[in-house]
Amino acid sequence: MMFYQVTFYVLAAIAVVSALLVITRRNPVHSAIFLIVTLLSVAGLYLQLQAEFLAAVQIILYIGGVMVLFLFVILLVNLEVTVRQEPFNRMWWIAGVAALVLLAELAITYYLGRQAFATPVVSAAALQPNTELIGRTLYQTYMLPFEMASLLLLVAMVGAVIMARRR
Amino acid sequence: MVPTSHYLFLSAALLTIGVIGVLTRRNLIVVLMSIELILNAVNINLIAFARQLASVEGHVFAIFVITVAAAEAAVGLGILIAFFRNRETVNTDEIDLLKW
Amino acid sequence: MAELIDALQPYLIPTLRVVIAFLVLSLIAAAMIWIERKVLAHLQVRLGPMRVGPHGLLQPIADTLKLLLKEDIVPAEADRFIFLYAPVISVIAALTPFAFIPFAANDRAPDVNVALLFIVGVSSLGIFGTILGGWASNSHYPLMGALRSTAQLVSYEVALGFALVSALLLGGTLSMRGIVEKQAEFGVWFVFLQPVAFFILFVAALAETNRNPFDLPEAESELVAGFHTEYSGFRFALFFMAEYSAMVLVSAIATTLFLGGWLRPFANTEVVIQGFDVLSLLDWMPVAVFGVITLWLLKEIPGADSNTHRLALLVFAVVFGGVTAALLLPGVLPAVQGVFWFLFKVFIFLFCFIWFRGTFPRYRFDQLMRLGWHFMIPVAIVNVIFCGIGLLLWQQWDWNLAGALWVGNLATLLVALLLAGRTPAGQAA
Amino acid sequence: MPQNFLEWVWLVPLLPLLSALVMLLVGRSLPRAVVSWLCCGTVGLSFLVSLGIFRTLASLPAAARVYEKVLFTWLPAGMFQTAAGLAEFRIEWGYLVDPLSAVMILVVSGVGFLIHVYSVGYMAHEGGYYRYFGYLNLFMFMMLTLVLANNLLVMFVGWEGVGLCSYFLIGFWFLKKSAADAGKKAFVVNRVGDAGFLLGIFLISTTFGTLSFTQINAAVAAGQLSLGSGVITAITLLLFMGATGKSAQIPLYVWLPDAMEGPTPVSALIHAATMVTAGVYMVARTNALYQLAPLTLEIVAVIGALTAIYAASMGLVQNDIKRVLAYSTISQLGYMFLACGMGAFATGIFHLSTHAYFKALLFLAAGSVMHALSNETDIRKMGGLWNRIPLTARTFLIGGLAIAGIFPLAGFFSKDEILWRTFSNTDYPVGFRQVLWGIGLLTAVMTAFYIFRLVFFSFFGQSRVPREVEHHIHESPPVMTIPLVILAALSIVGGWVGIPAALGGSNPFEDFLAPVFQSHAAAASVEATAQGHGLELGLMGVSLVAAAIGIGIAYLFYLRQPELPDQWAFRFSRLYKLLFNKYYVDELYSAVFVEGPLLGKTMGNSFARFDLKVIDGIGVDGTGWFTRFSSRLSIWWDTWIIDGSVRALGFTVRLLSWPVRVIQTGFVQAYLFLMATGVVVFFFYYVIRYRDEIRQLLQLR
Repeated sequence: MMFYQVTFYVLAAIAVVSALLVITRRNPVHSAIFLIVTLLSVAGLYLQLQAEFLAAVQIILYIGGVMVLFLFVILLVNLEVTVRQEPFNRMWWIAGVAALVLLAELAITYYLGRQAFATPVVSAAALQPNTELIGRTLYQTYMLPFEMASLLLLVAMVGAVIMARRR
Repeated sequence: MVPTSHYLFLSAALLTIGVIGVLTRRNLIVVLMSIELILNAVNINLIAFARQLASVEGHVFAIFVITVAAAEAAVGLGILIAFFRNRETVNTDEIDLLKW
Repeated sequence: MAELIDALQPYLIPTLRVVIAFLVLSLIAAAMIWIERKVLAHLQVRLGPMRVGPHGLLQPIADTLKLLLKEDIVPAEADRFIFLYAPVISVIAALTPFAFIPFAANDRAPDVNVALLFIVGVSSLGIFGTILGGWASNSHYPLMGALRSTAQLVSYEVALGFALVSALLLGGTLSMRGIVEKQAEFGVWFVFLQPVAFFILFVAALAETNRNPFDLPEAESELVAGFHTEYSGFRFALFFMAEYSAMVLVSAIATTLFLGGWLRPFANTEVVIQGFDVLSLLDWMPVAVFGVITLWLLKEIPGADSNTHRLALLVFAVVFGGVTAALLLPGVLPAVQGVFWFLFKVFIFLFCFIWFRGTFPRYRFDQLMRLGWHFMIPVAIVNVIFCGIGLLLWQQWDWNLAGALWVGNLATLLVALLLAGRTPAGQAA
Repeated sequence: MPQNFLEWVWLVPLLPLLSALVMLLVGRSLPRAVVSWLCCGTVGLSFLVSLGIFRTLASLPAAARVYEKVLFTWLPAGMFQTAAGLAEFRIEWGYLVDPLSAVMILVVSGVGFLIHVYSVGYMAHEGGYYRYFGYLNLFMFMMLTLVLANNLLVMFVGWEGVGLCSYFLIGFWFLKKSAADAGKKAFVVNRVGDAGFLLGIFLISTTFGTLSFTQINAAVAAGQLSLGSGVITAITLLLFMGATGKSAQIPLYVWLPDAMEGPTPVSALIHAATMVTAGVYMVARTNALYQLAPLTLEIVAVIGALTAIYAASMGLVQNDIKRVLAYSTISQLGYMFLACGMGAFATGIFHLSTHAYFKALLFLAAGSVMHALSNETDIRKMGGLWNRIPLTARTFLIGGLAIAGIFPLAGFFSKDEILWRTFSNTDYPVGFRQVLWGIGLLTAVMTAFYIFRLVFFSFFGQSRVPREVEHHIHESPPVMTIPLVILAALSIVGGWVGIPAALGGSNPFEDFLAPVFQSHAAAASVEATAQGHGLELGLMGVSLVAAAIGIGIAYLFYLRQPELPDQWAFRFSRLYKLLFNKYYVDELYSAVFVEGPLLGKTMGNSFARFDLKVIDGIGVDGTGWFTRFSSRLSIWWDTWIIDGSVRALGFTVRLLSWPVRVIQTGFVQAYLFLMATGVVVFFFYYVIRYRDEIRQLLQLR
């Protein structure tokens, strides 16, 4: 099982590091690439957590869809100036401090509950067959939210089209 | 097996990074990307707990989150393009009309 | 150490397969270049490459050498890192999926239960190679090409996805193996139950692989060579290979989903004449194919131009003859049946790709987009709906499956015709 | 089957909702006749149902007059921390029928129905007919929900809903900029109050662990909170803040006059009869809490009295008929709050209902006048209409008499009840209540004055109608006049349900409401018997005289010697201007809250303008007053007191607007940062404060 942990820590490290790169690169294209790396390693974590379906969705939707959209827009809004400009705004340090405090607080909470969040005793097959289970839950228990989500997507699409349309 | 708490720490880290990005970056596109980071942090939590509780509902909610993320990205980028067309910039600190 | 091996076990096979796929596909790509040029030439009543080797048989080798030996230029203003690694992304995205495609019943491909999703997802990552390569070149034509191909790929991925969905509905699973077995169980390939979906899949595949009539991203007449204008030498070769691997990949997917994967035609029907199943003769198809090729090579030897050509022909003949002989060894034939049929179908697909390229004129970009959004996607959606209805009728009110689905298909066609009548894109289609 | 009607209570709000949905979905394609019949029909039906409910309720014994129907569980949100330990937070969508809500639904649906019918005639020639009726019915639904709600959150839904509908309807002619702006203004100003209301709700839920009225009352009855404790004061003050917003009290009244941009029936229904009274209703509904907070009651009383006289004084000089009515509405609402502040909630509700009748009547009649004069609202362009549009004129006169409080019309009983309660309320020190009573009386004079100013101006004297309008003056169609007549009848007899004991009546109205307002109703009646009827009768006489004086002045000014008003306006031009420009409060607000966030330059300008006007205004008018006695004194007064005070005012305003200005950078990430900081702080607080609970909670897994 040694190997399992190693994979986790490697993936986690990749995720965090490239996330940091996302918010520090000046060039949005580089940020996008590192974001893709993060998303990929997160997808790997999903695989580890027996969520194949989610991993696939992550790859198709997030990376194959959303990120392409991002890159596309970056190319459309091709701004050389941003590369030369100061990437952070005036209040970066205070905001950073606040965020770090938030991190500390989360850490404290998790530390308090570390026994509760210990290794689960669940059998590995509990979430299998993954796709079928998700399908049933989605279409039976969560029918209404599912429909609402589709409606939301529709609205978002129309809205995006309307706003981005050249007038 | 890796204890759930480690996943939680990871997602906390990603969340914080995302928050910092949202709060501090000037480039609107990067801000949107940071939001995606935040949402991913949430998803990691959901999935990790789904494993711990052996319930697939976490996955379902993660799917919803991804849906929302997609919608958010679409609308956000739409606004961004519309804005860029008017102002020739995507810097957050040049977008200050809220003042009125 | 042993446990490390155990842990790595599930990762080893895919990695191995990817490596093999890389080798095989680089061969196929090379061969494809030759075949494409020859076929196109004959479609246009030309001879095509004749100089290098008999009938230009050695052309691929020459091309490959040339590409590998060429200088690998990086434009001065380019974003170096991305420029260098964009082609790699494309290749990886195009090759990885082969790890999950079962080529035969006796092929031990990892049977992931979301295999299809993975294949589609990973192959869709190829876009990044294109778009990043185009952007990193920091030059106008590549940028335009990248934007175009991104738009195109994103648009047609939707139609592709929906076409796949109807096959999934029939197969009732996401595992490639499972889908093929389902077709074996039904005793009919899905192409005969879902012709419309198959058609959509095929067109979308053309668009996904930037082939004619959708090859706008590299439309020579408009933007020099699209996103890989600035590329040369080895990296250009990588892009090239990625493109052909992508073609092979979509062909493989289509074969698996609609043409019954490794199944022999008429796998479970018999035409018995005097106690002998005529159709079982099809099992001898591999021998026939390779034998014919060998004979043709031998026939060419006398009329060859020079001794080197004769030598080359002889070598090829020996190779193919050897293969034929090997097939005749006991036990080999049944073993390779699946792989043979699979590749056979794939090659038919590839031939169709080339054929289209030789036949159709290129779309204008806006026509392309309108076709995608106003025609393909609606039709695909409608088709999925009708397919679902058909399955419902089959399961709930046990209609005849084929009948129900065919009614659905006809309805879809009706919708398609209405759309075609309404939008100019339809006429273009 | 007496219970039956109570079973049907859910129909009351549902019917209008149905027709609203029909209108807003497919209304565009329906013919006008269908629209009118459908919309009026549903409202009429729900009126009938509420009538049945009322009768059923009345037939029950006084103790049993509470019926709560829970339709479904709306928000089952699980456990949460309250002051009383862990409690389960679940909101049920239910309707509570008791005397109070019964009376309210009767008034709302009744007046609403009449106004619907009237609208059929009034809006006949307008575009967006279906839209208008759709909004109107939606409003009815929301209002009835508000009134029938069995807990504060459902009430809040209705509360916001009516606000939304009023926004729609004020801006009904959204192509007219002033209308659209007025709608926005109403919306924004109401947000301020609603924020308070919402905070109050939060505080209640964390204090009592429930939002249901019955449970809250039970908790109060169980003595969970001590009299005048800080929490209860805070809660009631916050709730009252909401009330000031919705019911247009100082300082949040500014939106109501502008709201007159909407169609007149809307002004009648929403901005006179029903919605604006929601605040009063809410205070009455939560009276159990208010009775525990004497401080708040005192504030309510003072605000009410001040609003009453303040708005009335502004009404004195306006020339727009609808605006005058709007200010009069505000001041009447002030009366109601005065009553509530006196703990005489029943009296407040009584005045609410009578006011609903005669103010709706006045508005509709005014609308009819406008209808006759092709939408002329300036009274200076009217006059001599007494015989041209007889029915409208007479009904308007009746309304005027009623609001002026002439015996035996509706207004008389309710208003005098309020004044008497104020005068003789023993909870307050002697000087205080007499002052409030004086203010009320002065207001009564003003009321009589401005309402009859309207009457004389528009119906008597020689006609000042422009030629082109002159020739097609016409009485409105019966579909409009019939509701007028009915409302006129109601404003005559409406008060007779509350004839006080002093006049030999037995005030059945308040007895009916008594169970809702336990303690104070009892106390009040005790007082009544204690002090005997002499005082009450005397007060009645006084206020009758007051009304007569008001009418007399109006008569003198506008019929006998029409030149007088102009002379006075000239002599006290500063005062006149001050009143006419509504004390420049709009300018002040815009200076502080709208332009305040801008940079110092505009600040400086706005304050310069403000100072200039008001210093001159009050200052010079001060001189005007004091030259009577001594110019030197007046100079001293002017320079030191007036200017000083105004400068102080301006300074404080600038001071107050400073934090607003600093925070409003308009820079998105700054706002986000504030949000994040909030999260951090609260999270920190909870992690520290509840670490043990968290531990336990997490161990449960």
